[in-house]
Amino acid sequence: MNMFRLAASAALALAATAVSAQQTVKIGFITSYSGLNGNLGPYMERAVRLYLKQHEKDLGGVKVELLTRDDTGPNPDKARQLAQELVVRDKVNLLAGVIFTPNAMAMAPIATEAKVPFVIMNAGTAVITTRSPYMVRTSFTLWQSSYPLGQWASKKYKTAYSLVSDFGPGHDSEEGFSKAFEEGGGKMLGKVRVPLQNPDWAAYMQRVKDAKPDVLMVFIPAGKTATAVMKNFSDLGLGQAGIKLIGPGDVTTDEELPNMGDVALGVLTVHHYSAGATRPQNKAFVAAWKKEYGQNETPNFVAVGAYDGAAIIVDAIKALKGNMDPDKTMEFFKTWKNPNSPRGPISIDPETRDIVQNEYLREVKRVGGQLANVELETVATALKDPWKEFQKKK
Amino acid sequence: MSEALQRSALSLSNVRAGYGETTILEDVSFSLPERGSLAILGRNGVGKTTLLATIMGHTTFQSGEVKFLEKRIENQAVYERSRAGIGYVPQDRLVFPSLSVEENLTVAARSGRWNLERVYDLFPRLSERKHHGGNQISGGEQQMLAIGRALMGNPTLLLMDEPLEGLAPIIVEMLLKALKRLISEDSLAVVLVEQHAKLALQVTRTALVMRRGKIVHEGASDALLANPERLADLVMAQ
Amino acid sequence: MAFALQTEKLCKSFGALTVADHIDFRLEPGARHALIGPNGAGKTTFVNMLTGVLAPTSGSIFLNDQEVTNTSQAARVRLGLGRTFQITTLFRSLPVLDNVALAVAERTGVAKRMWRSASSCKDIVEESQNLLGVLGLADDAASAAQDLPYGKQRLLEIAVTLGLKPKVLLLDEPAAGVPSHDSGKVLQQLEKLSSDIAVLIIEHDMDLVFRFAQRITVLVQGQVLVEGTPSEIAGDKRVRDVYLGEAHV
Amino acid sequence: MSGYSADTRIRWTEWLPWVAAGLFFFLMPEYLSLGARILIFILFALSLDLILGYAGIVTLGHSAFFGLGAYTAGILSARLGVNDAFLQLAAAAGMSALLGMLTGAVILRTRALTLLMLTLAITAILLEIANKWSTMTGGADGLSGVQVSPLLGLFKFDLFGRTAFLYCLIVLFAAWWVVRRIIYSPYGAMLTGIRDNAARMHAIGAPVYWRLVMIYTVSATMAGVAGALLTQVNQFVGLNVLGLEPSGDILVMLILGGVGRLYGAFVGPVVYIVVQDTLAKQYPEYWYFGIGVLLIFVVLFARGGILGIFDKLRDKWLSHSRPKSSARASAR
Amino acid sequence: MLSSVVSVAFHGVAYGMILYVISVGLSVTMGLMGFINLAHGVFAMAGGFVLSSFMARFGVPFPLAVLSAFVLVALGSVVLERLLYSRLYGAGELTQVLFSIGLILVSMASARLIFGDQAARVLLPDYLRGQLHMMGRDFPTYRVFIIFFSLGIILLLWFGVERTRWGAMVRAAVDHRAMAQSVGINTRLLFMATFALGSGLAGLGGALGADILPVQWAYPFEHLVYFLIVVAVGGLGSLRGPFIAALLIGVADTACKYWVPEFGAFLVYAATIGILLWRPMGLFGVRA
Repeated sequence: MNMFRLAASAALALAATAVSAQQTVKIGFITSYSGLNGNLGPYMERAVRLYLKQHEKDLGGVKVELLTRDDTGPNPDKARQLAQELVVRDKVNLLAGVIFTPNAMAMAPIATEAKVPFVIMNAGTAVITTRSPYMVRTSFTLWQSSYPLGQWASKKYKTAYSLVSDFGPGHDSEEGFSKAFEEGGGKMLGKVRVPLQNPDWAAYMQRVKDAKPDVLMVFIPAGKTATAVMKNFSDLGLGQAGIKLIGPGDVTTDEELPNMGDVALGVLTVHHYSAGATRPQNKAFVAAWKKEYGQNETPNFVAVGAYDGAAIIVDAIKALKGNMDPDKTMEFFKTWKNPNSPRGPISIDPETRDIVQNEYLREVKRVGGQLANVELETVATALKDPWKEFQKKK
Repeated sequence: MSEALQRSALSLSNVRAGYGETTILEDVSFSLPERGSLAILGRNGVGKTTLLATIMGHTTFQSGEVKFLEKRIENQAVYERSRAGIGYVPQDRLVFPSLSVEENLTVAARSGRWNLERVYDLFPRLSERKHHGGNQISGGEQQMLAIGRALMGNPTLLLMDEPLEGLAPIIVEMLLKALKRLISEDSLAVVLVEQHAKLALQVTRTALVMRRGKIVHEGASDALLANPERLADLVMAQ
Repeated sequence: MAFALQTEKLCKSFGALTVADHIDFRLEPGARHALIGPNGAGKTTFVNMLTGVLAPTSGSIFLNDQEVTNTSQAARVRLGLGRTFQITTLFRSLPVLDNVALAVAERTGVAKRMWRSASSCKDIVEESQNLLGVLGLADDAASAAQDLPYGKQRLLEIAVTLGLKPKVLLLDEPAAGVPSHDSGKVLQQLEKLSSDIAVLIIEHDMDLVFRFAQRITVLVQGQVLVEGTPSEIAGDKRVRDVYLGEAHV
Repeated sequence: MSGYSADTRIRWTEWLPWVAAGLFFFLMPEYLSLGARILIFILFALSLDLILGYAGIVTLGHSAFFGLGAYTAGILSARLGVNDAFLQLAAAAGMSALLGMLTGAVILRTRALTLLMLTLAITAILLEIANKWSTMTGGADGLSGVQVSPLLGLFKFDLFGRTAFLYCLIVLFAAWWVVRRIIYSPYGAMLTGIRDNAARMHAIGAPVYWRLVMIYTVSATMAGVAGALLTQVNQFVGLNVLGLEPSGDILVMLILGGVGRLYGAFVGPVVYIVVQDTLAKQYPEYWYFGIGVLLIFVVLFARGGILGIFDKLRDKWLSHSRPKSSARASAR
Repeated sequence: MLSSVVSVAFHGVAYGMILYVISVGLSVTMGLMGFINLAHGVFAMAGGFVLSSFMARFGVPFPLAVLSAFVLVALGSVVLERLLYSRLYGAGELTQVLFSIGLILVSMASARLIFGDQAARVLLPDYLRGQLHMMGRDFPTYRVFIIFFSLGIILLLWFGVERTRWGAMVRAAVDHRAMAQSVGINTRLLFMATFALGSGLAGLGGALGADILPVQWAYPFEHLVYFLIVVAVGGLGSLRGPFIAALLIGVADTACKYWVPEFGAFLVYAATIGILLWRPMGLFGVRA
């Protein structure tokens, strides 16, 4: 084995000197490993590494170097400084990553000024991609999931209440949902915005319960808060009171489901990705993930955003043969399509550089003894970010 | 005489002590036999309180030797000295205000001849006040409580720092009687620091006079009591 | 009849406990006056009322004929009342010179200046050095106060207060805790104090009191027992009794 | 050492930070944005040292002023279109000074835990306001769209951070000069007096409380300027400039360097940020473990911080080379 | 309206109880030992993790797991007290603040390394789930349990402190430490035991409250401000003060969220400032 490796690398080295100087594409990868939701960073990095490992051989000898940096949570000035360093000092060809909206916003001017293409792999506030022509997003927008959610809900329910975290994505979700819900003839009984760091949910849940809506739409950033919300929803007996819990997929993220226990059963969400989806591309993705990181590990929507982010980058490298001229790269990005993403067919909207994807209605069910988001129907196909569409009309 | 053959309850030799780097006691040596009683006299600020605090372990010990029942104790913790049998009645009484009178007594209790009943017998006033808070009683009662508290630990040596200070004459009379009873009836060694020299000399067997951290006189109490001029010279000034 | 310091019927009680009971006290300009009394006589309370740390229950205090009963501590200092502390209260980590200079600067109003360097305030530094010289501390100017031997710390305590150029100086046990061989030095320095200053000394060391004071007031249980010259006091039987513990007034 | 005994001439060692900054500018041009960040935190730490190190006020809420300065500059540009760097700085300084004076006047009458909690609650309230008043502040998404016109109409804030670095360096130098003057002034000496023994300060007639309010205001002003610099350099303000975390961070930085010694505020942020930067690259999920250990180590074994360690080493070396003086010291 | 008042009061009290059980130890640490221990939340976090890992990995039943949280955290705290805290008794507040921040950082990183990123998973036994119906309203069973159980613990604690000799010793040591030693109390040992008890209670509170305040590695920092408010507003060295303060905060926080959610935590902080300016030593404080 060792002998083989040695021989292989020697051959590679020979080949490199023989053909031309081996090319390296450097990616400045900024995500959150510490601080609030520091658990999401590792999902992002693992997904990118997994994709790169799977497609190393397709790169035609171009090396990809991932320079990982921790922005320590919603910490925009830190993110900006890291981006600047990556661009100036490490001379990266691309920037990528970013969990949090403010961090992405703070990095936008750097991407513009330095002309470095910037692949956003998570941050989901609609407005982000308008901040720099060098941004492309492979994740989602909250409007994409919340708007169809509202449309769907307005057909089944009459009254609704919304409960969202008080920051950009939360506001997007609230607006997207209520716009669609009201357009469809439903009535919003109330909207409440909750601080990001919030200890006890009981008061809000009680408030909702006393308002007696048909349905409660919840958006909170993925993670432990989602679990707390579920628990309180159940503890206060909102379900028994006839209130249905729905939301964009962040309420029932795949990695938190085991923590939630049975309270999550029956929760309906609209999202672009479920680890439990049965499409073959997804099964292969989940299997590869488990093989790489352990049987108890499950990818989530952050992982798939990053996985497709890695895909767009690898495809660009292949297309440009490692010669990453920023404008050419962006041109390539704008027309990129992938019919075989784990989440189904996706593409980039050339006008907005934002992701175009399907949205699925899912329900939490027990599958093989474990809770999973089971896709029920496709509520929107090849959906562009609705917010940007509405902005255009204005 | 026979006292010389007796075991000493307390003996200090060449003790230097103070607070931090400040030295207050310089070269203090004396010895007190078991069941003896000693008055320490001197004006304010000569180191009497520091001397008691040093025996109890509250000061910075700099050099010398402190023996209690022939065992060296200068390196022992305060609570160990207390448990070994030294009782302490501090100058400002330091009754525990958030404890009731009875709790003040029981918190310090160790088994022996002294118990609640005997302390209440010695100070009936405390028995009447047993459910009062430590800060809800008069100065005289606090003093009784401080003494009672020390007795509850069943000490072999009792250190008392100005127990008669600032009390009404009638209380002083009462306490003096109690002190006499303690010294004569019980097999207890007592060190009494007192500004009221004559009162102190009346109840003790031997006396020390201190000045500026040093012992300037050591002798029998009654001799000093009988010679007021000498006493005045020693205690006041010259 | 301007008295440097005067109290009229000064009373202080804590609840039922009276610690100052109609004290009438007068300090002549330039006087060398001592206040003595057994522990618990109320000396500290009296001093605290004079300096403004405690408010009296009733009665009044005058400083150079000006009523100061309700003026703040700082204002009394500006009116010329300086005090030293029984327990050494120095700026322990600062140089000896600075201990004095802080007081001098405060008196002259320099202390609130932010924009010039302290060590270039020649007048402040010089005055401070002179004061240190007067008290025999000139050689120690650069040491930290906490590194001085205790006797010298007591002198520094006085020097700091002298930096305020007080007209009335309250010395609260200036020799407390000073080893015996050093207490003479403290007295020597006290004797050199300018005669413009009225000095009230609260002291237990009778050596010191009798050698220094021209008048002595004896305080017992919050009341003035007797006032007189040292020889009068030394011969007074009541004083003797108080100190030896027979009399309970 | 400050005060009347001090030699106030600038020693050659005091030029070292500036020489180092100059060398840094020319030798490590790719690190300038990190450099600017460090300079800003040095300024912030310096402002904290003024009240913590020189006046002895322990606070968990110094970020209130830093954050207010940052938001003032940001709002001025992004909402009101005022893009002049110096106007932004001046406005930030003014707002922070005002807040410093008002809150100082209220809280400086208290001590210990109460003071600690009041400072903490004040910055928490500002954080709530910044979070909720999103039309002005951008809320949790942060305030983007901040612009700074080229300095003096000539120097644009460039991608490499050259202008930013030099600009921060000049502001820091000015602040250093001001702080240095203050601590060597009678006022500074008076502050060390308060820290050392407030009771005695009262007894020599100093209006201690007002003096503290005054220095608290000065310190708040400087912290506000530091916050404004951060906004200008980043062209962005986020909620992370307010609350307990930045207050704790700056406290930790200052302590690492050494409190009450002026240059501790220079050493601490450099070490903290470099350690954080390095550890975070190696162990992005666990870097604060290292910071925590460092902190505990400093608290247990090196109370004077890093500069304190240097002092001790120097003293040791001096006492070895001059055995006589140490003999005299121990004889006393 | 009336019924919503009942609900708000109920949830507020449940939240307040958890806050109190966690914070009372901090009040004791600061009041008795004069140690400003910002790292107190570490013990609560540890309690939550003990509960969840004992239940999830070893199948320990809920009551036993809660007990283990108390015992293990108490024992663990003794080690910390001996190794680290005891070296800093009597050090300045700044030193203690920094030390405890350091401890928070170290324990957060360690917790993350050991337990990962997810919140501690607590699966309540069936008998504690569901609703109780009273007075025409629903009350979550678990919160009812929390209120009564905490109340039991609190009464036990108060009884211990007010009525036992151990309690008298603790109060004596708080009043006059040196004098307490002079009557033979080994204050060092007493402090250690009391510290362990306080930490154990925090562990217990963290475990019980894990369902309400999710326990995750960032826990000690996230909730620190609330613990501190409880203690500062309640007053150091008092048992009742923090109890009142915790209930006040619990109810006020819940009421604000219910009626004026747009204010967020603003009112709680403003009230804290108001109370501390009105009574700098806290509502029932015996020392500043």
